[in-house]
Amino acid sequence: MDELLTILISRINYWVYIILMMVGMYGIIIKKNLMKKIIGMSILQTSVILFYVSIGAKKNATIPIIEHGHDTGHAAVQATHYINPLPHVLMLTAIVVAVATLGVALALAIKIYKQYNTLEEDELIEILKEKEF
Amino acid sequence: MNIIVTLLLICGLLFFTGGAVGIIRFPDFYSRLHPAGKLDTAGLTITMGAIALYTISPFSIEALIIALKIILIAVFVFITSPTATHAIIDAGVRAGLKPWRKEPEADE
Amino acid sequence: MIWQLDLIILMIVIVLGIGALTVKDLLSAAVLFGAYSFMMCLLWAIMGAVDVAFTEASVGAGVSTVLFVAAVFRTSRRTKD
Amino acid sequence: MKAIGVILVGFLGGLLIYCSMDFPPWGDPHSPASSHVSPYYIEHTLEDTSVPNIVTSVLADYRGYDTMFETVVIFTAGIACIFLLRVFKAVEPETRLYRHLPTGITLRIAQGGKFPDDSDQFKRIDSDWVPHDIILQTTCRMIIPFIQIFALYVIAHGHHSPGGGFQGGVIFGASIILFAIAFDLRSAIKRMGERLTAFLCALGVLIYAGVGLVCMLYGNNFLDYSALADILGVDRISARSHGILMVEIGVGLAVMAVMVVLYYNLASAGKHDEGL
Repeated sequence: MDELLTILISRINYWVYIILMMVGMYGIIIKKNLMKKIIGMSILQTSVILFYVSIGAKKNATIPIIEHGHDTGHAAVQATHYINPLPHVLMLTAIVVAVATLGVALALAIKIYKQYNTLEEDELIEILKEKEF
Repeated sequence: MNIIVTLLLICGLLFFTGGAVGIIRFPDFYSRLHPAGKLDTAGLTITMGAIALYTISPFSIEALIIALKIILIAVFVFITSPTATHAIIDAGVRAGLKPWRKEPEADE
Repeated sequence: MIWQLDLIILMIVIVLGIGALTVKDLLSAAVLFGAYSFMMCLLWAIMGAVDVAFTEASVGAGVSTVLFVAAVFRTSRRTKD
Repeated sequence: MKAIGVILVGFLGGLLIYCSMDFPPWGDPHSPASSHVSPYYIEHTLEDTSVPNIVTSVLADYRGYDTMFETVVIFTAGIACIFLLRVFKAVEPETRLYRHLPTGITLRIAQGGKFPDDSDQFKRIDSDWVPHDIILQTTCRMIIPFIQIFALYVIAHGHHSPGGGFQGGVIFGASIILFAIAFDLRSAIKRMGERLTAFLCALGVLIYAGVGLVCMLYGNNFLDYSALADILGVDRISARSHGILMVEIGVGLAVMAVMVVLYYNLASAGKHDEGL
């Protein structure tokens, strides 16, 4: 039982990010509505970010802000006492870029709705086929 | 001091529980927002007061500053939460939701 | 890094993500996606990534929900699936 | 189609779960991701840049090149949104709603009628959704200055606490979006116009690249802020800390302006007259 619990604790984050990634991919592939596809894309993005942040986590470590006083100077900083900051940096910029690309995706959706008056993928394909012939 | 803090925390959590039960149990939109607006604000104010009290219990200037920041959170929520509830109810009125009556057909 | 709390929030995140994809109303989907982002922010705060959590709280739960609601307001709430 | 999708998703998920068995356990301090370059950052940030928040120092100093081009990506997204949606020729709506302020009467003027000018007598209101809520507006008037001060604090105090240019810029943009929601889009545009936002987008990126260029003019590498020591009159380590602050201000300006541009264009579908 204890071994099972250790395996569960050490792997659960990776499994959850896989489940979330599959949920997002299901939304992108199968849902017909463009807005739902955009939501699925955002879920996939957050799952990747969750993966990156969880590989940087360390046991018995604190947040990556070094404690220091003005008079004590800085004692030797141990790398194992602080969480790995590198994934945080990469993902911090990724989140803000994600919202910018989300804005562009929503702008495209609004443009499509103005042009064809629908957001459903199958109706859009019908309209485009009729135009072609 | 610890006893007072614990009592305040329990009191605040009681308010939160009441709010949650009220949101589930009340029959319609308007009466559901009533516990959400009032009890959550009261519970949060009391809980934040308890945490501020716990922070300054060994008194020092830094602890006082941290406690003031916690009080600021309470003040901010005290202003914004009723406003948000008001805005939601206003949207409900404009969308044409009818308040719940005991016999809906009787007064038609 | 309290793993019990982590597990509970992970469950809530999965439920909210599936809910945001399956609900029939696009406005509800936008609001559920906002709640999903906020739970994600809590998860990162537990893992110690305070900067990422702060960014997600302001970007994911704040601005992107507003953008979704604005886009739904300019298009339609109707969806077939 | 649906069956193929479910099978594909299930197969890929099973494959990934099988592969996840090879990962190091969660929270292992000696995993490969945290054993090569990140110990250097953690141990040397205080003596190199005197910034205690490691995330800020890595973001703006050690990996400043990366962040600069992320800012350029955000800027490009804002410009792309303008090009996609903005309608420059004025399309008159069929009807407009005006409120006569002394009496509180709402007038509906059909197309072809004479539209009154905005004055203290008549005020134009939205036709889809009419925000005239005095409680909401008073609260927003009270709250918004504090939100903006908090955003500036987040940008300036990012060296010692969580925060920085991205977060502060987004919070500042969100305060302007809150103003546009609580009042209406036209009064927000009157205060922060389209030209100003486009200018600030470009200015933010320009500040970032300009700081790097000034460093290069003084004979150092691009974005090596220790060259600023002569201009600022401090030692080389503090100069790097101040250089990080300048760069963060540029990032904050660009992000704030792009958020506002995205909201203006999405909420009015590019017409900039009636918003959410």
